[in-house]
Amino acid sequence: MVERRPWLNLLSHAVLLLGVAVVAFPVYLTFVAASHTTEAIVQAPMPLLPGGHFWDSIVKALTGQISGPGSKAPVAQMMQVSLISALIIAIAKIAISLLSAFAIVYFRFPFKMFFFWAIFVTLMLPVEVRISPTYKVVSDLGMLNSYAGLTIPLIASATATFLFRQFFLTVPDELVEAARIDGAGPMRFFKDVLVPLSSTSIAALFVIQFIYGWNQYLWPLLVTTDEKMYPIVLGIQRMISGGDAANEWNLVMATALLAMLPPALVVIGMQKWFVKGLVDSEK
Amino acid sequence: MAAEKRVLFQSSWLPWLLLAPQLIVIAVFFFWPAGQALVQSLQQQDAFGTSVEWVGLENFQRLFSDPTYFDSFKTTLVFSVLVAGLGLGISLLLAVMADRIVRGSTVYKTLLIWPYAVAPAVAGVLWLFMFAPSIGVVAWYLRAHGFEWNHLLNGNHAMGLIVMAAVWKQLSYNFLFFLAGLQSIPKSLIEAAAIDGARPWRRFWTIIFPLLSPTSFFLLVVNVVYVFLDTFAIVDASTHGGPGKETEILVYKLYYDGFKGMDIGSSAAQSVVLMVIVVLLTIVQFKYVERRVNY
Amino acid sequence: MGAIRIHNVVKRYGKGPKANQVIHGVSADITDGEFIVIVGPSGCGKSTLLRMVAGLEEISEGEISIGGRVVNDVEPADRDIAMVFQNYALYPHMSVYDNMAYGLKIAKVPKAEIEARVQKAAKILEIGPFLQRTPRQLSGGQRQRVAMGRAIVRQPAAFLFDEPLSNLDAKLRAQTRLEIQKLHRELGVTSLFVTHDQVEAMTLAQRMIVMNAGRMEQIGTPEQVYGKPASSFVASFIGSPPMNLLTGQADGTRFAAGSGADATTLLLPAAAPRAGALVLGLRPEHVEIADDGLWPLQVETLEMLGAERLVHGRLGGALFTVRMDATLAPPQVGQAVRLRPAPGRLHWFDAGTGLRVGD
Amino acid sequence: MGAIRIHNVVKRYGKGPKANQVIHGVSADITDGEFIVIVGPSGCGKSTLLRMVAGLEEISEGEISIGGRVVNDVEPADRDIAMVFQNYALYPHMSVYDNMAYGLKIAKVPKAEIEARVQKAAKILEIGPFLQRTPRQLSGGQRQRVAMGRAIVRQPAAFLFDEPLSNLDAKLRAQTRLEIQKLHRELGVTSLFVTHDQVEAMTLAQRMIVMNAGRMEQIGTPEQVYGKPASSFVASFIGSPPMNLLTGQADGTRFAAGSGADATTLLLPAAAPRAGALVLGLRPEHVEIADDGLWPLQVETLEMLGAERLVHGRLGGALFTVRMDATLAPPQVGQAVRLRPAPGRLHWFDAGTGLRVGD
Amino acid sequence: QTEIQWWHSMGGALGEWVNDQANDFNASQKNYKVVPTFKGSYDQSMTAAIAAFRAGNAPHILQVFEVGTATMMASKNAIVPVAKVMADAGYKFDPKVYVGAVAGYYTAPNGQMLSFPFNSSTPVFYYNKDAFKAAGLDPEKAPGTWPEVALAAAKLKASGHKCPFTTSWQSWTQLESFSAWHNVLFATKNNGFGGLDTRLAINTPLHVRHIENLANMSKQGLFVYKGRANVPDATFPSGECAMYTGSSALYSSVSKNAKFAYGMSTLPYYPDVPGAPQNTVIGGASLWVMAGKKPEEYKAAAAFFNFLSSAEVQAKSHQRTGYLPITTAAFELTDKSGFYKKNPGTDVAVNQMIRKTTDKSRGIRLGNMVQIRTVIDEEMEQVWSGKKGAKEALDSAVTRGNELLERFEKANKG
Ligand SMILES: Nc1ncnc2c1ncn2[C@@H]1O[C@H](COP(=O)(O)OP(=O)(O)OP(=O)(O)O)[C@@H](O)[C@H]1O
Ligand SMILES: Nc1ncnc2c1ncn2[C@@H]1O[C@H](COP(=O)(O)OP(=O)(O)OP(=O)(O)O)[C@@H](O)[C@H]1O
Ligand SMILES: O=P(O)(O)OC[C@H](O)CO
Ligand SMILES: [Mg+2]
Ligand SMILES: [Mg+2]
Repeated sequence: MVERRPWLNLLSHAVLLLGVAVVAFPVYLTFVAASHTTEAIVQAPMPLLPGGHFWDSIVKALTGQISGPGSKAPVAQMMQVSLISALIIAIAKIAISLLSAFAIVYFRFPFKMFFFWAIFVTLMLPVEVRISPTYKVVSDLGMLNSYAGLTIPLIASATATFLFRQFFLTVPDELVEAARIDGAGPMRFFKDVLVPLSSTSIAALFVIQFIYGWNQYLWPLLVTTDEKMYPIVLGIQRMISGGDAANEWNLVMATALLAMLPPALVVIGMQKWFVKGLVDSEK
Repeated sequence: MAAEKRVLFQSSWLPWLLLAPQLIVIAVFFFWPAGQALVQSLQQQDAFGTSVEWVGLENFQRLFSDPTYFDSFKTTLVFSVLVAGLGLGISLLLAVMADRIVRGSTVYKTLLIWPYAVAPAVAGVLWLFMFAPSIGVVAWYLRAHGFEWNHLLNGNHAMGLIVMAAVWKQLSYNFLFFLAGLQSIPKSLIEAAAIDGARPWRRFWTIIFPLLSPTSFFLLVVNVVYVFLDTFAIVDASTHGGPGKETEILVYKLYYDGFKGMDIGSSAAQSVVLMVIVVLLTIVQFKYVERRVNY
Repeated sequence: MGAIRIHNVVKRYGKGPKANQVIHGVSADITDGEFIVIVGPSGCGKSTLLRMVAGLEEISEGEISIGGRVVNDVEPADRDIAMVFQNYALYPHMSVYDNMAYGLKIAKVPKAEIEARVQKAAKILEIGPFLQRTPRQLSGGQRQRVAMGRAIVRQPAAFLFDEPLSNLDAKLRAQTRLEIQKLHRELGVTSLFVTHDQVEAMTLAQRMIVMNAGRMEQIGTPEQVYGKPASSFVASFIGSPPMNLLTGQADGTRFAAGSGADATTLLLPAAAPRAGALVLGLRPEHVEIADDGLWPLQVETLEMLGAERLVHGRLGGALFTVRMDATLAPPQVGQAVRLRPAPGRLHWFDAGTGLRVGD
Repeated sequence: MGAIRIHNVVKRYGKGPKANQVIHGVSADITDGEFIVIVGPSGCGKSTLLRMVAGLEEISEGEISIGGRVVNDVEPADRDIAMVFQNYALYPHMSVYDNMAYGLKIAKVPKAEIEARVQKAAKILEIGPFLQRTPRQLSGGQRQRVAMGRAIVRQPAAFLFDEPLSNLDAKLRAQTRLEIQKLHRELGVTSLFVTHDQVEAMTLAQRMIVMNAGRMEQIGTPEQVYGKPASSFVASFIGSPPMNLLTGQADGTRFAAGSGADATTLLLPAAAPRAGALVLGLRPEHVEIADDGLWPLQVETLEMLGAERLVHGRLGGALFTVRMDATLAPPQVGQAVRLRPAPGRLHWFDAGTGLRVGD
Repeated sequence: QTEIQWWHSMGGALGEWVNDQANDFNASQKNYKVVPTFKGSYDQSMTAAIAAFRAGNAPHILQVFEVGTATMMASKNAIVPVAKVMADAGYKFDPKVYVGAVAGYYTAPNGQMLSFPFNSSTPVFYYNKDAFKAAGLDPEKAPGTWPEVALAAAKLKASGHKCPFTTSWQSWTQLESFSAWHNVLFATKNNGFGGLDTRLAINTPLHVRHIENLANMSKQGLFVYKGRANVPDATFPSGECAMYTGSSALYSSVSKNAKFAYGMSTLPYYPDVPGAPQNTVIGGASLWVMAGKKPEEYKAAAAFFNFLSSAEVQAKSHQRTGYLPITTAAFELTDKSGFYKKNPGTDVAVNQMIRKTTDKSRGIRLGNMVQIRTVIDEEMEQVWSGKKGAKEALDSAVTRGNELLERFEKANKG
């Protein structure tokens, strides 16, 4: 410690605790709301301490016993859709990005720069700004109401390629040389050395992409017409289509909790690699 | 783009094979649709696309002579400045505090990190739920303390609501980067400054803050892009652009005009404008990223 | 004015029973203007001790005073010291000039005087042409000078150096060593210099402190430390190639070195200071290969160093090195040769405590 | 079997007029089992040359053959070589065992044999206990051994080393040097070892190649290179402290060194090989301080190295170092002393080309 | 078996109703199967259907809210008129059996019915009898005129009520229905029935007076704005707001959730306006048949519509949801069953509608109506927050709305 000022430490803790409180409050409230009946919630002000209906609400939400306005698709099924699409998006994106970043960093070929920029341009443009033409493509390919339609268009961006490229550039040249002397060809090097070395980047990307996939809203709204293919974020929106109090807020909030749970678990469970992979490669 | 490997593999076909999946996906689901958007921005169509007419740049002309479009720009700008300013400021404060603490900082990190996982659409719902005029508990307590919260009619309140939701959602991301940035500043620099006689406050402004500037710049761009593109769901879930048009940000307008207003041409033109903005931002950032390696 | 008194200083990291004590009561009196080098192996507590003097670490027990004032509770900035760090710790976003002026600005020194002091330091260190560059645009050696410049301009009562040369390559290190020496001669400021490199320590120190595992093993001039190491640790640590050490049983002029198959009894040129388990030390330059030598050596490797050659072999199972003039004909690898120790050059240490025995 | 022939090798980076030529026609014949060290300052092309032998860089012109086979177009893996890198280039995610076994696995060596070879190498290098660790869990010295182990298991015709010791600290470096020597003696495999550290070069080499700016300045045994440097570059590069070099005009037994106020005329113990502009070289150990010495020296700094002491001063404006026994009484800083050059130890170089003149 | 897709926007209880309709139909015969899919709110499902149509994937039957009517009508190539579908399938289709105000709304100038009226509502007035009692008002007498509403609101406020009056769908209730109710035009060319070159006419003194009135009430806390569209719907059944103008379809929710005595009544009006009250305009939605499907599938759609128009089915739906009966027969059936007697107020909506309509009150049929409603929402919000005067806001709404109308006219002139 550079200086002796205990009050500065106290202040730090105080500020952090305040920050945590503010950050946590909305979610705490969600939990509280899920643990009461709708009647209790609409009585302004709603109670600030948890009530006794939490499991009730969760079970009801999971099994789809929702009678208010909005969708009736059971949350469990929506969560499954979300889970599958998020996994597909994360894994497929990591796979194709690893390959393309490998090609860009480790090979010399004609028009390399052109392709690099072509991929790079897609870096930050989300599907929202080209949504209706994209929809048409998906539909022409007969991918509506399918996991393919729900996921592949969201894979079409370069974030992951870029991240891997940044990481690959930091891999010492000597490793490739050692591998070549050991007799490893490009794919062997890729499989035996590069991919295992990228594990933190892969973990970081997995988190980012999983959450990105899980949180999609506008796109699923468009490409799914079958309630069996509704992801959970859409489900929540559907549940509150009716205005303030007619909603069964307890169930909406239980669903919201369920909707945040898996991505939150992923983030917290993988935070060490996530932060490292993210920060290292953005450098 | 100077970065190159010393040793490169030789093969005339393998790199193409490796690139193929990525190229196919972006060609089919990115470039083709983006090209379509460009084409549509030069057309006027009815809702169902049964009558299509080429109108040249008329959609753009109309857009740029539409005062509400500029209002939307202004709104977006105000929103960006608020979200980026508050978001970066608060997360920097938290990160500095967490960095000071030797033990327990991982606990705080874990407690602060997870809003990253919350979908923007859900974040919008949560904040709306807290501030809804009739049932919102925060709105109720505000009213009980004499503050008439009404984002349905008060544009500032509405802006406040989406700003809070957007900042909340982005806080953890900023925090993580700031903390990592702070932790990568060599301790000896701080010690050198302490020996040079700089007190904590001065140290922060003359040493730490300047050294964080790459991180800050990176986050600034990320936040601006976030505000420009990713906050659609927050607005859609909470204010729907109201009251009046006071929270109608660009993406929301784009979505609204295209999907509710069925004005495909204008919506496509707005897409094109937005794409240009984002590409520019990205390039600026990229140049910067490539340049600051040594810092 | 710049005298530093370290009195029974103890450092513990952590608190309570889990505390990790890394400095076990060190005392030293450094007179004003003296150049002291603290040397010891990695992890022995050198940096910790220095940082306690700087005020960057709290002092768990004991007292440190600088210029007669107890500084235990004084902030680093107010201790009237300057420090040069191993990685230089230059502010990367400031120009060289601003790096040097930073502390003065904070101390509200008038602009004109800052200018004068920085220019003077820049002249001494020959970094005038770089004043407007940022540290990134400098080579390692130039950065090192800037770090020194930053310390000089503050005109402190004492300079503290924490391995300031270890990031330089060998040539530059040798050259900078000479410059630091010259600088000290010119400025005459008390200096505390930490290094783990014994050559650096020997060449720079007026007096050196040899540390081992949080304790001070010896304090003295390089000649004293090299010539009369206070313990077998010091003997092995100071000097390159290191002193040969043989463990065995002494009995008058006989010394039974090694054990089992390797056991050899050596005849001593003079009687051991006492009988019993002792360690016999002999520097490589104090022994020569001679047909009529007293001791046997099995040659294993040769190393040509230019002016001299090292002959490595085994004696009583232990590695044993002989330094010989390169112009002399070397023995063959695998050859058995005989050694003649220089009389009066034998060192004796207690086999248990490692402390010097005899003179 | 493991002879390496380098014939008129040229390396250019880039193509056409912008090409940057970094190796300007180097030739060397290395016999089977020889230990060759390539030494030279940073950027002189040592690594490039080695990497061309390894097959990691294309050869622009000339020919390299290993074991009698021209390998210009052979893949690295098929050249029957093994390489140890400066940063070891261990696969960080594989265990030590897998690091060593990787190349064998790719070559489809039977499992049992891989096991046997790895175990044997591990035993030689004493890394048996670490086989299941990952490189991260090893110290620098241990990593270095693993890198060597990886090379050994391949049983190549030649070992290539690119500064394999430069990441180790001084003690460990000295020790590892000895081990590499021993290893070479045991395995007898042709070795090409690159370093920029002349001590390393001297101690390890059977023959050494001194390079400068892409050219080979001298090839020979350490004794030849040290004793009869082929150029003033080699003279200044090999030896520490380096050879003193004085530029001036020779005329018989008179040598006019320095210019202007510093000009001094020195009497030579023997006549210069020719008259005119020459560089006079004299190693620090070949001169002593003596009241009746021929040459004057103004003492500037002293450095105690343990067994000896360096006296730095100025002669004819140039830095001049004298090495003296530490047990002798040193001169005072600032004192003017006289020097006696050892007869027959003077080296002469052409002032223009730098090439050795005379013998 | 031919399967056809039906996209709708009926959530919750109404969603169950829709599913029941489909199930009943599917059970009633073996040849056809209707598959209902909930596609989100009205605008979301329309968006989705348009995107789907462009991609060649439209559903067979699409539920479109009344404001989308003009858009659908103008897209001649995208839809098939219901009358044609019915005729091709050989069903007798007599527009006369439908309630005039409802059928007229969905009928082309040439008399061809374009879409099938499915769930038509109209705005009605709800009030909280318990709150009235507490405020010293007569709970059995609903305020019939706007001045009475203001008076009642003042009393409610005095009795401590925080939200005496609010409204949902402000454009629909306070301008569109308001115009028809007072027999004035909302837009020229008979509110758009007379051609695409229609323009807004909502800045007349009467409109300005009404909005000014509401603005004053708002300033005094008598009218509390609760948001756009049906967002305020929750505030009445929860008891938060005592008086409410909203869709007749809210009845199902009110009857289920209100824990107080409530009353329903006709919309308030200004007694000094000649011709008031006339009739109100409809809301809700109708079913459109999309183009480009197989003949067999059109047969299925026709069979389904035929099923839906039977008096029994209609009557049951009407009673269950609060939506209007769309055939006179269904109304009479309900009346006979004594439903209206048992559930006082449920006939209000029907009574508001079953009147002879005038050219000014037949309904509203404007292109880009979704955006026009948003424009009106935006301008009204400015009024409620005191940023604009009523006149200024309505003028601006007219100007902005007319631009949208012009654009629609241009895009659909072909
Ligand atoms: N902050 C700390 N907390 C706990 N132990 C520490 C801390 N800092 C140093 N130590 C321990 O104190 C001992 C002395 O460390 P110190 O840095 O003083 O060694 P050193 O002699 O400077 O070594 P080096 O030559 O490697 O710099 C070491 O064992 C180290 O592990
Ligand atoms: N890929 C490359 N492209 C262009 N020039 C290169 C490349 N690699 C090396 N060089 C240049 O070739 C010259 C020799 O480099 P090389 O790495 O062989 O030097 P070195 O003797 O090994 O130096 P060091 O001791 O620093 O490792 C240098 O001037 C270097 O700048
Ligand atoms: O709530 P609904 O179904 O009566 O619909 C209301 C109208 O569509 C408002 O325009
Ligand atoms: Mg240290
Ligand atoms: Mg090199």
